[in-house]
Formats: sequence, structure tokens, C-alpha cells
Amino acid sequence: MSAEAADSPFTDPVQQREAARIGMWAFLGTEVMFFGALFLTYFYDRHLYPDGWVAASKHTDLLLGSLNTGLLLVSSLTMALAVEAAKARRPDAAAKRLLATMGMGAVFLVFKGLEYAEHIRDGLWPGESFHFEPASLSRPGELFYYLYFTMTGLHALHMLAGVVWLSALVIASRRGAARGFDTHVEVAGLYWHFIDVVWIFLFPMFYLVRGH
Amino acid sequence: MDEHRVRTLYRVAAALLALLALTVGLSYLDLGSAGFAIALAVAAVKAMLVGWFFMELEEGVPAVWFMAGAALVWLGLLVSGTLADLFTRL
Amino acid sequence: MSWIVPPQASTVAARVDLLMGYVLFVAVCFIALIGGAIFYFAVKYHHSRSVDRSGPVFQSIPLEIFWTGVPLALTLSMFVWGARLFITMREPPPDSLEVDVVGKQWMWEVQHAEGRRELNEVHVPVGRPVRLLMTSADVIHSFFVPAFRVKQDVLPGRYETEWFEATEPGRYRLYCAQYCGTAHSAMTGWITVLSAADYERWLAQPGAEPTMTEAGERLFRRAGCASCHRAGGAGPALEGMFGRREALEGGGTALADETYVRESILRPNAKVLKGWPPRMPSYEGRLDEAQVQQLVSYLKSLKGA
Amino acid sequence: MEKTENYLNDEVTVSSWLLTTDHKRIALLYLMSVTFFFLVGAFAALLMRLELLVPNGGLVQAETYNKLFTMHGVTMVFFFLIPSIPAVLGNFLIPMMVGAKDMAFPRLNLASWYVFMAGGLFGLASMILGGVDTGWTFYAPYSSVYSNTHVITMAVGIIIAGFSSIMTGLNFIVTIHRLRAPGLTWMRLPLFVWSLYATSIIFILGTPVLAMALVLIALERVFGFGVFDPALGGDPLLFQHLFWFYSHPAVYIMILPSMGVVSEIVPCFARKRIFGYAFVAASSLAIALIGFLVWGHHMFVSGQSLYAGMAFSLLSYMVAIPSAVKVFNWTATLHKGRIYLRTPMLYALGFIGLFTIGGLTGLVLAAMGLDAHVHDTYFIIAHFHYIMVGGALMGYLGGMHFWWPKITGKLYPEFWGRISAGLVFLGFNLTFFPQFLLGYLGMPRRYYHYPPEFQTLNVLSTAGASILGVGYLVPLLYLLWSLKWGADAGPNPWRATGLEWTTSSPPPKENYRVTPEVDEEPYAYDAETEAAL
Ligand code: HEA
Ligand code: HEA
Ligand code: HEC
Ligand code: CUA
Ligand SMILES: [Cu+2]
Repeated sequence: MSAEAADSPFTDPVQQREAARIGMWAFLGTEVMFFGALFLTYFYDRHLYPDGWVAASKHTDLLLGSLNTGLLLVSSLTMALAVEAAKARRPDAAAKRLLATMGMGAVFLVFKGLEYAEHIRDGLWPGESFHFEPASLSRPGELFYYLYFTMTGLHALHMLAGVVWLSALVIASRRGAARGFDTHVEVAGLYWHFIDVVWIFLFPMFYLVRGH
Repeated sequence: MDEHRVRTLYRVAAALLALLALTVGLSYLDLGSAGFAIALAVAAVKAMLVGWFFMELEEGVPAVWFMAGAALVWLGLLVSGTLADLFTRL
Repeated sequence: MSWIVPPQASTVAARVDLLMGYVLFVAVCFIALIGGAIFYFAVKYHHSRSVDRSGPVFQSIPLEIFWTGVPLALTLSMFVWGARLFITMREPPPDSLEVDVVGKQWMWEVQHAEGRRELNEVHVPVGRPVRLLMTSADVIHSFFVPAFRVKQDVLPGRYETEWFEATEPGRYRLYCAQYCGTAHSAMTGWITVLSAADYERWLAQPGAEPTMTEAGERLFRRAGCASCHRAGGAGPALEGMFGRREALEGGGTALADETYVRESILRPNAKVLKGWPPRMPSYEGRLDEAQVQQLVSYLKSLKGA
Repeated sequence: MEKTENYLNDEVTVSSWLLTTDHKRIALLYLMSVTFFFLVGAFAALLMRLELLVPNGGLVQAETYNKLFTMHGVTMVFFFLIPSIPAVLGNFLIPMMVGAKDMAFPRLNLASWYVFMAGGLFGLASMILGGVDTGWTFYAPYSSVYSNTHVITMAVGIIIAGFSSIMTGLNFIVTIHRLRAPGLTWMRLPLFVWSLYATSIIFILGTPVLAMALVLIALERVFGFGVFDPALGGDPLLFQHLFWFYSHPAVYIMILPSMGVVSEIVPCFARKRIFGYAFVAASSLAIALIGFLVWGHHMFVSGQSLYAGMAFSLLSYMVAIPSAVKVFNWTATLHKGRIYLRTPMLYALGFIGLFTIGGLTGLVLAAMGLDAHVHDTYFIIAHFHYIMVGGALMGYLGGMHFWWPKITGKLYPEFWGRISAGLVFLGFNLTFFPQFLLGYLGMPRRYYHYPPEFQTLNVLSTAGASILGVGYLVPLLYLLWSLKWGADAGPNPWRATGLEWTTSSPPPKENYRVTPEVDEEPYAYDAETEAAL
């Protein structure tokens, strides 16, 4: 503790908590733009190939997609509850809720993996072996799935990082309500909610383009 | 723990799940091209709920609002500027 | 060639130079103003001199408004002038002569409607607007003729146009201005502006070459298009199609311009005509860009019944 | 004078440098790194200018030339100029100027340097493995399909370096928001801090878009599938939008910090409060915002829609206004000042002049009808070197001279300082003014061979570059010299205002022995009554 305190430029914990939150939000701004470039690409190509988009969206798995969306929404709730527990200096309660959050995140990733496997089996992985009905929309379909894999893949990577981060917090919680623990949980929560928000948009973009 | 806040959190989560059900349900109706716009609008509402309650934008820390607002504005610039070109070509 | 401006050999050249003169004039005024003021203050208020330094000012809203407003007004005038000039450069007069250009690493292939083909050379008549229909076979190039003050990037996958009307017979340099790889700086050529009579003679020279439309018609039969695109065939009749707004399968319409026709040939399934099966084969890889241009030229010539 | 404890002699082991979280030491690590990259970029410039001495030169081959200007552009932009002032002077000064002990996230700060070096290593690796020939703009589909050089390695390097910019920007923002000393309100912040705040916004909101654009290029190369190549159904203009969405604001990343430096130097050597403080501060933010609305002015003849082009043209003119406001306010600051033409001031005044020329030629480019002629010619090259070399780099050198006594505790020889400022100014104009003429006459950029009628002007330009090169080497030598033999500077050799000058030079590790308090406006100089500097 002491080494860290000596290095710390902060004079009081409130200042430190606010700094951490502002820093996280600034980082989320970066993330918004990082994903934003892909969102733009999606809408750009959707404008070029509206029919292809509709056709391709019909091959996504709405059931798994909806389940996953639900999972993420609930995991955001448990995350928010974990933050409350941490703030109330109850690290054990916080850890339980973090575990629940992580668990849902992990299930999300497993489902996502199942979906990927299904798509790859169906020949929807872009490239030489790409196979798509109707063949006339094969090229736009390929673009759609290129973006699908890129965007949901990037999202999944973020989830993975989130799960790792939360597990680190669970371990940290065993040391009790150490100084800064509540801030760490809070900041991790911001990140987790952000991933949720990204998915909230990815869901209609890939699963609900038009009708079923 | 702040009981009031915990209750709010549960309510928000319930609203989010309801919206999810709504948007999935709507996707079975044929709303033409408006369907996609509605689905995105529902997503925006969901995102706002998450941001406002879960991410504690409601606390109203100015610097946090500034960062969140800037990110949205800048994303808007990127998307609108580029699509302005695409939509008006030819 | 003078030291300051390249030859003025097109209808827009003098207008570009005039606008340039205006912007530079404003620029020089401000450079003189700022530079002069700095110099003057540096001398007058040099620390070694004892001058009146009393009553310094640190803020003046009127001044701030003034030096926001003046540049604003000046730049607005530049914007309007520049945009209008650019619009002129973008809109070819309706009676333009058409020349087809394909840029490829690292050369310019040129076809004239009358059939003559050239490489890295373009012969055009003086006093007649010329419209270039340009595409690229690989990466982005840019067709740049300083003497005409025109430039347009040439992209793969679609047609871009550029037009000019030469005012002086002579030979002018043509450059590829967009970086396109190793021999980018060798992708140059010449524009030869001929008098009307010389141009006719030049067009007629070898004589035997078919016009682009004829070449396109021949290709239309040779490549098998005619087997479907005929009355009662597997494909729609193409007479009068060019310039029409076509209804597409799955909703939406598309204007049948050159880019659309090109796409219909190379990637027929990208936009499928309403009421027709997506039966047409892709000609990508089977026809090169120059041949596609011949087909486009032919299809454009097919007037509606 | 007895040696006092300071951040330099506090600990001297190698690991005390490589593991330091002290923002001042990190600044010096950055200083060495960016100087190295400047030399790499300058070396490429040297070879290019030599090749262009003759119209059909054969000093290097065409491919090599193409790799040279790519290497030059990429290193100068991504590995030198963008990190230069923010990561060196900004790192050193921001905590000091706000009266803090360190940056808000000291370890993140150190990490940013390692990340930067990792990016730099990838960049260097791609150059050593054989180079990249796409130009710094990486236009698709050339970069995504046709080029067979080390595009991916270079792209990875740039992406990684970009993350280091983001970390730096994030740190600045939080530090400025949360670590200001008591009494240091927003309107009392030094203008350098304001300008770096604006820069940081661009860092964190612009850089990720470039990163993603390059990721997509790399994916397209790896998988042979993607969104840019029209043969694959993509659109190359999408890449240009993504690229310029970052890279136009990036030019303001390069100029805003220099503007901040000039805003510090001019009041100090005019011994007068800055004119129109609020307007200078606000114009930085205006530039950061409007700067994100003009990127399409690089695409007037690219096939972009005419209407979008017109909007971008208009907005490009709007973004010139805040720059104009700054120039006028600096000039007005000189009025009734007590002017000392010391080396930093010479650089600052040189900045104002050359930036004005470069900026005003930007007005030529923003006029669509003129850009159709000068786009992708040497006119562009001249425009941006006037701003980036004549402006940004001059500002950087001015800042280095201004704060050198603070950073090292030593004074450099003033005589040589003035000589080098003069050489740089002269050599610079001789190098780049002829390029305006070349460009309007029609010489395209990125040309390895050129028509013989352009030779005279090219020879002039190369001659100028050799003077300029000497002008850069001189400060390198005497600054190094001063480390050992320079006179002691004392805490405040310029008798400047600003918190950083209230502590000893070099500053102690914790910057201030007691947390400073601020109770007055910045730039409390007094030209009327004060005695000699
Ligand atoms: C630090 C870098 C920097 C800065 C600050 C600027 C500033 C500006 N730039 Fe520049 N620019 C570049 C670096 C920079 N640029 C680079 C690197 C390229 C080429 C990239 C490539 O293709 O490789 C480029 C290219 C470029 C183009 C594209 C040209 C083309 O490729 O065809 C355009 C077009 O509009 C442009 C315009 C401007 C304008 C209007 C400003 C304005 O912000 C300038 C504002 C400043 C002033 C106007 C001067 C001060 C004002 C006064 C003294 C008062 C009087 C003012 C008025 C009357 C308005 N620039
Ligand atoms: C910060 C940015 C920056 C800086 C500082 C410079 C500095 C210089 N640049 Fe740069 N330039 C760019 C950014 C910059 N440039 C960019 C972005 C491009 C576009 C690239 C592209 O098209 O993709 C470009 C392109 C460019 C071109 C056009 C190439 C072409 O289109 O074909 C030219 C040509 O003259 C040029 C010249 C110079 C010169 C003479 C200097 C001088 O200031 C350099 C002075 C230095 C010397 C002359 C060398 C002195 C010697 C030493 C210091 C020691 C050398 C080291 C060893 C011997 C190991 N530059
Ligand atoms: C196997 C039959 C077939 C062949 C061979 C064929 N086409 Fe087509 N073509 C079609 C069909 C069917 C359509 C309508 C569906 C569509 O748009 O793809 C069509 C559409 C078109 C259109 C768009 C028409 C419009 O009104 O918008 C053009 C242009 C065209 N073809 C040109 C050609 C050319 C040129 C060739 C030869 C190089 C060719 N076609 C060869 C079947 C064919
Ligand atoms: Cu073709 Cu450059
Ligand atoms: Cu720009």
C-alpha cells in the first residue's frame, strides 16, 4: 500500500475515484469510436446492398441471439448490484455478484461459439468456401458475414477481457474491502455496461434487419 | 446498501427485458423498411437506460457527461459526414 | 511555359488562375499585414528602446469580432467562387465528344468513339468540349492535365467523368496524379490538341478500325449477349434502357447510367431487374475494361423503339 | 552553487529510468525516442531530395523512392510530430503547470512509452525488412491488395503507436480535470494546457478510427476479403473517409501543441499578458471540434459527391477562422510590449510567419475549383511542410529552447541559438517555397522521375534542404554541449510566470515541495515598469 500511496499523485480518495471514472469514460469514448468505424462500415455497405442485408440476416440465429441479449442485460443488472455491494463495503456480496456476472458472460461466449460453429458449418465464413442462398446475393451476403464475424468477434474479445478483469476483482475481494476496491469494481462495471450497450446495437443490426 | 437504488436497478433490468421481448416480437411483423428503424430506436432506448441508470449518468458529474456526450457527438460526425457523401453521390 | 503558371489551354484555365490570383492576393495582404506588424512591433517595442508602453490593452471584444468577421467574409467569398468554378468543371456540356479512358498500372488506354485507340496519348479537337469516361483496371489513378487545370481520380469498379474544352492547339502533358505503385511517375503521356480539320484527318487515318459502337455491337454478338437479349429471349430487351430509371428486384430503383450498365455486365446479380430471374452470367474476368466500354457505348446507342 | 536533489540525480540506475513513473523522466525517454525517429525521417528526406536533384536520377530505384517517401511520411507524422510536443513537453509540463506531483495515472504514462516503443519497433521492422510503398495515406485497394510490401507490419506499428497516443491523451484529460492546484481555475490555466486539452480530445476520439481503418486493411490483405476493394464488393472511398476522419484532425494534433507553446513564449518575451486570453483558449477547442468536420477536403476529386464536397469546403474555411483569431491575438500581444528577441522568441515569431503562409495556402486548397488543379501536386507538399515543419516543428524547437533550462537546469549558448533559428528559417523557405511554384506548374507528388522543365526549382529545393539540415544539426550539438558545459540556469532564467518556474531547475522529483496555490491570472507580466530581463 505504502509504495503505491507514495507514487500516487492524488491527495484524497474522492479525487481518485472521480479521476478513475473520468478516465474510464474517456476510454469508453475511444471504444465508441473504435467500434464506431465498424458501425459506419456496416451502414455504408447496408446502403449499398439493402437486399443482400435482408437476405443475409435471415441466416443468423435469432433464438441464440435473443437469449444472449437477455443474458447480457441480466448480467448488467448483477454487475450494477456488485457495484452497490462494493460501495457498501461488502466485498463478499460483491464477489458473488461478480461471479454471477462473469458466469453469464461466459455462457454468452459459449453460445456465441455455438453460433459461430453453426455458421461455419453452413458455409457462411467469408472466403473461397463461402456458400449462400440465393446465390445472386452471394457477394453482399459475404460482406454481411464478414462484418458479422468482425464486429461480434471484436465484441467477444471485449467480453473475454471483461471476464478476465472481473475474475481478477473476485480474487481481490478476498483481501477484503481494501482501499480502492470499490472504485475498481465501479470502473469495471462501466466497462461491462459499455460492452452490453455495444451488443444492444449489434443485436438488431445482425438479427433483426427485416422480418423473419 | 441503498435499497432505493437496488429497487431501481431491478426495475430497469425488467424494462430492458421487456424491450427485448418487444423488439423480437416486432421482428415477426412485416413493418417494411420501418422495421429496422424501429428496432434501432428500441436499441437506443435500451442503451439510454443502461447508460443513465447502470452507468450512473444520472449522478450528473459534469466531466463524465462531457466525455459521454463528446463520444456520441463525434460518432455522429463520423457517420453523418461519411453517409452524407454516400447518399448524395451521382 | 512561364515560371508561374502552366499554359492556359482550356476554357477553365484562365478562370482557375483568376481565382488563384484572388486567393493569393488576400493571402499576400495578410502575410504582409501580420509580418509587417510583427516586424514593426519587434523594432518599436524592442526592449532596448524606451518608448511609451503605458496603458497596454489585454482584451477587446470589438477587435475580436472584427478579426473574426473579416476573415469569415473573405473565406465565404472564396468558398462560393471555388464551388461555382468546381461545378462548372464537373458538368460536361451535353454535346460533348466522348472519349473512353482506362487507367491501369501504369498506362492510359484511350478509345475514341470513331474507333481509334491510343496508349498514353489523347488526340482531341480544339474548341469542342470533350468528356472522358474513365475507369481503372486495378488501383486508383488520377487523370491530370495541368494546362487544362483539371484532375479527376480514376477508380476501379465504377466510371468517373472529367471534361474540358481545349482552346489552343498544341501538346500538353498528361500525368497520373494519384499514387498507384512502382511506376506511378512513369504513368504520363500527352494530350495533343488539333484543329478541327487536323482532328478529322487524324481520326480517319488508318481508316479500317471499327467505331466503338460497332466494336461493341460485334462483341455483343460474339460474347453471347444477343442470345438472351433479344425479343422473346431469356433477358430483357435493351433498347431504350440507357438513362431510364429501372425498378429492381427487392424494391428500389437505379438509374441506368454507365456505371450501372458496367455493373450489369460484370456483376449482374448486384442489381437485378424487377420481374426477371437472376439468370445472367457474370462477365468478370472474361471481358476487359476496354471491351466493357465498347459494350456500354453500343448499349447507349440503342434508342428505344 | 551546491547540487540540489532533483529528478535527474535522485536515482541514477538504468532501471530507475526504465521503470520510472515520474512524468519528467518519461518525458525524457520520449525525447530520445522521437529524436531518433526524426533522424530516421530526415535521413529519408535527405535521400529523396538528392534523388530529385536531376529529372531522371538513378540514386535509388523507383520502388526504393516510393518506400522512402512512405517511410518519411509515416515516421515524421506518426513517430515524430504527433508524439513530439505532447509526449515530451506535455508530459514534462502539464503536471507542473497544474501544480501536481505527477500525472493522474503515472503507470499508464510509463506504459504509454513502452507501447510507443513497441509500435516504433514494428515500424522500424517493416522498414528494415524491406519497407512499405503505399505512401503515408495507405489508400486502398493499392495497400489492401496490390502492394507486395510489408504493409501489415507497418499498420500494426501505427495502430500500436496510436494506442500510446490514446493513453497519453487520457492521462492529460484526467490530470487537467482533477489535479489542478487550489485556485487554479479553468480560466487561469496556461494556454499550453488548454491547447493540449484540445489535442487530447482529438487523440482519444480520432485515433481509434484510424486504428480500425488499418485493421480493416490488414484483414483485407490477410483474408483476401474485405470492404475496400471494389473487386470484392467494397468501396475504396470508405477507406479514405475513415483515414481522413482521423488524419485531418491529426494535423491539428500536430499544430495545436505548437500553438500552445507559442502562446507561452510570446507573452514571456514581450513581457506582457497575452491578448484575448479567453479567445485564444476557446479557439483551441473550436479547432478540435470543427477540425473533425472537414476531412472530406482531401477528397474533392476522389469521386466523393459534389454536395459532400461543398459542405467540406465550407467547413474547411470555418476551421481557418479560429487559427486566424490566434494569429491576430499573438500579434496584438506584441503591442506595447518589451520585446526580447531571444532564441525561443525567434522560433515563435518564425512560427507565426510560416504558419500564416502555410495556413493561407490552405485556403487555396479548400477552394474546390483550385484544388482540382493543385491536388496531389507539390503545392500540397509545400502547404503542409510550411505548417508542419515551418509551424509545428519550429514551435517544438522554440519550446525545447524555452524549457531546456527548466528540464536540464542548464543554459545553452544564446549566440548559437540565434544562428540556428536563422539557418532553419532561411533553409526552410528555400526548400519549400519553390515547391509552391512546382505544384502550380503541375508537378505531381510522389514522382520519382519528373519532366526536365522542373529541374531548376527542384535544385533550389534540395539546396535549401541542405541548409535546413545543418540548421537542425546545430541545436542538436549545442544542446548536448550545454548538458556538460552550460551555465546553471537557476529556477527562472526568463523570469517567466507560470507554476513550473517557481520550483528549482531541474525540478525536484515531486515537483513542488509544498503544493502551490494560485491566486492570479496567468501571464502576469508587466512591460510598463519592469527592469531588464
Ligand atoms: C499541421 C498540419 C496542418 C495544418 C494545421 C493544416 C491546416 C489547414 N489545411 Fe492542410 N494539410 C496538411 C497539414 C495541415 N493542414 C497535410 C499534411 C496535408 C496533405 C496530406 C496528404 O495528402 O498527404 C494537407 C492538405 C490539405 C488539403 C487537401 C489538399 C489536397 O490534397 O488536395 C486542404 C484542402 O482544403 C487543406 C486545407 C487546410 C486548411 C484550410 C487549413 C487551416 O486550418 C489553416 C488555417 C490557418 C490560417 C488561415 C492562417 C492564419 C490566419 C491568418 C493570418 C488570418 C487571415 C485568415 C483568413 C483570411 C482566413 N490542407
Ligand atoms: C512532420 C512532418 C515532416 C517533416 C519534419 C518533414 C521534413 C522534410 N520533408 Fe517531408 N513529408 C512529410 C512530413 C514531413 N516532412 C509527409 C507527411 C510527406 C508525405 C509523404 C507521402 O507522400 O506519403 C512528406 C513528403 C515530402 C516530400 C515529397 C515526396 C514526394 O511526394 O515524392 C519531400 C520532397 O522534397 C519532402 C521533403 C522534406 C524535407 C526536405 C524535410 C526537411 O525538413 C528535412 C530536413 C533534414 C535533412 C535535409 C536531413 C539532415 C540530416 C540529418 C538531420 C542527419 C541525417 C541522419 C543520418 C545521416 C543518419 N517531404
Ligand atoms: C443467359 C442469359 C443472358 C446473357 C448471356 C446475357 N444477359 Fe444480360 N440480362 C439477362 C437477364 C435475365 C437480365 C435481367 C436480370 C438482371 O438484371 O440481372 C439481364 C440484364 C441485363 C442488363 C440490365 C438491363 C436493364 O434494363 O437494366 C444489361 C445492361 C445486360 N443484361 C447486358 C448484357 C450484356 C452486355 C451481355 C453480354 C456481354 C449480356 N447481358 C448477356 C440475361 C442474359
Ligand atoms: Cu497511375 Cu499514379
Ligand atoms: Cu486536412
